[in-house]
Amino acid sequence: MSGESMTVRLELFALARQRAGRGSLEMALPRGATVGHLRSNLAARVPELAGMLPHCMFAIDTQYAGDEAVIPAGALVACIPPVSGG
Amino acid sequence: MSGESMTVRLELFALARQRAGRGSLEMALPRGATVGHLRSNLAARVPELAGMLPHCMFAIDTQYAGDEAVIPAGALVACIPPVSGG
Amino acid sequence: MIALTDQPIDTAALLEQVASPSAGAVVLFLGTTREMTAGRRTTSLDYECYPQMAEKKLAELEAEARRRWPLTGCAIVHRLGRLEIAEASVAVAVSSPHRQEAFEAGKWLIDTLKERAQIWKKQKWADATSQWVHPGLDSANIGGVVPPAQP
Amino acid sequence: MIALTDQPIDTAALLEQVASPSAGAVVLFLGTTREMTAGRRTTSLDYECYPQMAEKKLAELEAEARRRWPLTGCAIVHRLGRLEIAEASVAVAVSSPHRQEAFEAGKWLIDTLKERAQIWKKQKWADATSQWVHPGLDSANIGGVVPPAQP
Repeated sequence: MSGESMTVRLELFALARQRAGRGSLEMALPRGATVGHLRSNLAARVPELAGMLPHCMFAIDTQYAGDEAVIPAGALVACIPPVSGG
Repeated sequence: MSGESMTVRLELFALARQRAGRGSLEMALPRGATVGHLRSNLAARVPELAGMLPHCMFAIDTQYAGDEAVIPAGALVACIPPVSGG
Repeated sequence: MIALTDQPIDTAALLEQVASPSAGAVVLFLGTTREMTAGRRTTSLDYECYPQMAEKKLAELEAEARRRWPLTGCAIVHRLGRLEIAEASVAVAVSSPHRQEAFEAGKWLIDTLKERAQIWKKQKWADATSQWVHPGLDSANIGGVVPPAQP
Repeated sequence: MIALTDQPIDTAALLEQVASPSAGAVVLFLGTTREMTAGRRTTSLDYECYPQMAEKKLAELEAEARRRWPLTGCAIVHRLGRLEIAEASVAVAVSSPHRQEAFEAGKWLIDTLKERAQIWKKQKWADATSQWVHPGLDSANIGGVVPPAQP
């Protein structure tokens, strides 16, 4: 991973949005960062989310992505808590 | 069974009504006659019904009744072909 | 609620009828007049019933469904007389706290109604023949095919 | 047809949408806002979604249902925003030549929508607390109970 950084926009929903007090965050991550990196950074930056993040999925540009997925620069990432529609 | 007779009104539906050319018949039956007697008399009186009667059920005063059931005087009997509602 | 009617079935009224603050699920089933049956075109259907027995049977079905499932609403309506293609001949609406019961009850009601209700349909085909439908009684000899009326 | 809407769901329009001369059966499922949940009174619900993913997911569900069953019509609508008791939050309407497929497809669609669509509800209780519903995430520590606002 190079020393350069990138900015990633993160969307938050439902309880995550409520806990964070906002619907989206800009996150500065090293280039080549993965969803796993974002997950750890987010828990550190917004401690109110730490308890629920292990239960959440993440999506990159509207596709679900595992912790090992590399986040492209400029990507839109979303945190998807367990769903309850219907 | 005594020699006295009684009159029974028989209701016909669907193909049975069409075959008989009418929606009801008055049938003179011996007192004590059963549904089985009525079934035979009907097949003889309206031969167009003979083929379908083995597939029909009968009801006395809106209750299904087997061939052994005795028909009370003044009863309303109905011939119920296989149903096709819905 | 049960009804036999010669008017078009009012589905909005049925949904209203089964609505309840205790309901989490509503299932509405409509049986509709299908144009093609085994490759033949139907132009209309005529339904008739034995009113006294059919009404009693529909009421029994409602009572039995309410015994078997914790329903918060149940309505069964069957239409009679002439129906054009795509019209609803029968409607079953049920509501319940959870959806599993509503699906089960709705399915059981229409399955059982079709087996037991004293109602019959006559199919009018595009070739101008018509035929009473009597399951198990469809052989040429005893079946109900009626040739078109001679001019 | 799929839709996410903040307007009341128009069930008559949905039934119209799935009607077809090839259909013999229509099944409409409505999920409605239930007043009592495990003995507690709900006063209203708020739904939100991730629009881009939820729309894509509903479209996938429709496509998958049409692959699995010979449907003549399929419509899925989910409501968003504030709902009062007994209002419909979701509607699934399907039609098919025969009823078995319509029941199966309707059941599968609502079951799968509830598991997969990126939609969330917040329950507002009669004691003025409210709570986002996140299955598997309901312990006191990480759950979403929000105390009533202080006057």
